[in-house]
Amino acid sequence: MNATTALLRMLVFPGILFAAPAAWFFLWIERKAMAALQQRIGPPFMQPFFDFVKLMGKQVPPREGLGGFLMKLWPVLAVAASAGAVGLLPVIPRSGGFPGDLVLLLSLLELPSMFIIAAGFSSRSLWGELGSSREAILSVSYNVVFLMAIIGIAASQHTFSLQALAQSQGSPLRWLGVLAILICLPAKLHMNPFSVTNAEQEIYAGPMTEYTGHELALWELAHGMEWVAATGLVATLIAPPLANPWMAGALFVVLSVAVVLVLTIVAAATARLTIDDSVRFFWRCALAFAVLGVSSVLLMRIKL
Amino acid sequence: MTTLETIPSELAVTTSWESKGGSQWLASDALEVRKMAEVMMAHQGRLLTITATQLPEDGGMTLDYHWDLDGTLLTFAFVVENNQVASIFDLCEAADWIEREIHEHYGIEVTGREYEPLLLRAGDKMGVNLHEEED
Amino acid sequence: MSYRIPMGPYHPALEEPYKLELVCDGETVQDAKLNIGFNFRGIEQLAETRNFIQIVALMERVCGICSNTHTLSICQAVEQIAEITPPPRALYIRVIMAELERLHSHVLWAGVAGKLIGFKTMFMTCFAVREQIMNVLQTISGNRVNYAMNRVGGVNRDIDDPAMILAMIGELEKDMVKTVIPVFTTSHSALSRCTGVGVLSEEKARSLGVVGPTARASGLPQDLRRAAPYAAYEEMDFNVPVEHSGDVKARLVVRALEILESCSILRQALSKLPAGEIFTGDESEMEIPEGRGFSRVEAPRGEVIYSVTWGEDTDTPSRVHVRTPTYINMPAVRWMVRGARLADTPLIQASIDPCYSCTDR
Amino acid sequence: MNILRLLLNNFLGGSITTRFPNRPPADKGFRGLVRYDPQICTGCGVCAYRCSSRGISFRSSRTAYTWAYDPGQCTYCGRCVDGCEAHAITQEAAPPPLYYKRDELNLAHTTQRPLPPPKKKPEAAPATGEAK
Repeated sequence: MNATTALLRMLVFPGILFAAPAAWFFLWIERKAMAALQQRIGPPFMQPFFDFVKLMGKQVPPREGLGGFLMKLWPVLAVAASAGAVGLLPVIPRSGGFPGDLVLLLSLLELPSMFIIAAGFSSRSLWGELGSSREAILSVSYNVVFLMAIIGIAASQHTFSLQALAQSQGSPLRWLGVLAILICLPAKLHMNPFSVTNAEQEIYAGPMTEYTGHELALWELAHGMEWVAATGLVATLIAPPLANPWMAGALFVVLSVAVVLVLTIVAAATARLTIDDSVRFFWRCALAFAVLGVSSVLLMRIKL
Repeated sequence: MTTLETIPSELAVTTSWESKGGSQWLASDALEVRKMAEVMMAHQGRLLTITATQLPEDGGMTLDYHWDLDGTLLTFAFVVENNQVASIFDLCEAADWIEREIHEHYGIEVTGREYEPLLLRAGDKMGVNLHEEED
Repeated sequence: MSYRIPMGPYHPALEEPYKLELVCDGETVQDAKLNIGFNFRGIEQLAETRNFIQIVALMERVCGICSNTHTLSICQAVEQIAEITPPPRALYIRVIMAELERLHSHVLWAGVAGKLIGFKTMFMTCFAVREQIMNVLQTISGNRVNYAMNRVGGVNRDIDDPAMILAMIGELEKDMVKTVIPVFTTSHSALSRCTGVGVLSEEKARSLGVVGPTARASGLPQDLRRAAPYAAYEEMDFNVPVEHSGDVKARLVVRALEILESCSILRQALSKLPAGEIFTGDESEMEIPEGRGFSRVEAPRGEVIYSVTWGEDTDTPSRVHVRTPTYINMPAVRWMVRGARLADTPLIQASIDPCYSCTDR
Repeated sequence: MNILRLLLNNFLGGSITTRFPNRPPADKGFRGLVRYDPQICTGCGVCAYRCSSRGISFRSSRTAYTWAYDPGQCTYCGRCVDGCEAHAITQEAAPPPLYYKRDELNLAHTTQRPLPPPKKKPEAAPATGEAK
């Protein structure tokens, strides 16, 4: 992958130019599916885009000093990080990539939640602080499971390259890893039952409480791109390798949407857990997957 | 004798219950607020509310304590003297908000308890609901 | 870390303005302080300027959810003073309206509880179920919220079509038994938010004098419909559900069982509905004598008491005192939230089904 | 698994909400805007006496009376309709329309009192005549 193709991937496809509409599309799918499960009409197709435009046009109160600067900075960084994560996805086979891009994808996926924590604390709002501390506790817990799953998958295929992972065949350990990732995704995307960070009935919007206008619009966009990147990662891992690039691209989209629907059904079917129940759940999960993962790795070693 | 019939004698009152307007009434000069609360709490009565009424033509205030005893509505009628009345909050927790409201709406001093900062409204004007004297 | 967290007067979890000041240690609540009065409208004072026809419409505005309770209470209190007995059909219609109101209030509460634990699907389901009841109420009375059914001496409108209500009850019971109750009681995430949360012991409940479902969930079997029957409740056969654990789940269970009991009361009332007049007396010639009247009604949230004094030779009352259930239940929240998690406080304060427009009057 | 069945039923059942301008039809007994028929009105003023929210005002003199209605104050309780013995007041069976200007829907109607027929109240007739 040379500099030109890398730049094209970052900026055009599947980078920002593709990622922003995709983010809105995924947000719409989530909202519409949620509405369908609750006997509602749901928002029109363009609604997430309209929301974005409307927020962009709103006035932002002047914020002075370093705190104000940081509050402006975090959403921009969050958009950049999640757009980069989308750009790394191997949507079309043999489109490039480099060894170890899985590790970069993981860190880029992790960054938005770091920025959210930072944003909550720099907003100096009580609700922001509470939300940020919740997000911090939660991300520590689910990331154990998340990283264990990714490392397990990568170790089972002996590669840290997304391209290679997309091309290789599935294995039991890989399916186990995908399951673990799916369990972590609601927490990563602030969905029920782990929507403790932005639990509006308890702490308003949590870290986002003080945000408005274009800054909030950027947060929304970053959130949508996180959707694209996270579901895209799952789609990459479960998609069977296909030679035809069009077929592969279509399959990628279909699988991503399917993941969104699964997450929406889970969110519609559950109430919000409290933060301590969520943490307890993830540590139990971590234990279970650790036992399963280690034993299956051992089994494979014995077989080999 | 039922509990209802023994209550007047326990309160050392010679008058007996009078049935009026859907309630049993007990009014006597010998009635004491705190004694009433003790007896009613001992019989597992439930304090419903206290009705403060401002009598016309500067006739002062009356306080009616309404209790529930197994579905019977009991009313003890008092005339407020010196604009103050003894608190029953320490005997009956249910009186907390009711006494505070009466203090704030009608300016009656409820003695023997501490007030938390105003329950119902900001400002320090007491007796906001008293009728203004018309000239 | 010790926080002082203001919850309200504007907060997404509270439908009405009031302020709960929480002293928190991390995510654990140490103590709470309550401030009310943001909604004060001076209805008790305003009532002193209204005649016996107008006061019914005024008192209806004390509360949006249990508006029928307040008109029923004021009418009963005035009937006490004027010594009027409404005809039997009117008493039955009052029971039917009161129970329909209890149904819609309890279903609404279940929806709000669902929303507060982040269970939006439950919220939507409950409100969809409630819509059936609202439609029936609208068909009977001409309005969804303020029914204007009661008048001194009877009711304003007749029930022409009991079959429609019976059909709705059947649907509602099916929805409750097959959908709402099983989902609430089998959903692991919902149960984990309700069980053992916001406990109010029987002893504390007795000393605080709490009323309604809050008291019944703490093991106090008090229900005015049973203890001091009004309207036609004496002729109804029903159970008073009582739970003993005193937590949010108990309050949920009590309300769920009450919904089913209300359905049964409605069936009885509709099948026994006597024929005849729906009101007595001609309002244009009615005069209210001097006197004092009380009325107690078991509202969906608990006991409402009205104390009405009518002056001599006047067409307006000289004093109307209203004590609403939330007024006596709300101080209990302070004891419920102590030691609870911050995330549970919205649910705990909602578990008594608070109504601040009633409380502030 | 009850919840999944509920979700499936919801999904298959379709939506029960409607988009904004659509409204569910009102029942025929719905209590909407108050309508007034001056032809039937006898000018007794009971409606104003019964109105709790002071939405109806009634001013009367010897020669004319004015009935005025302010929907902004009306609570649609229907007490005026119940009390009108001549049935001059009715209620529309539809929710009130949206309006954007204050007092846009206000109504006021002044009726000249008819000269009383001389045979019924002979002593009142000269009085009215003098006023004119």
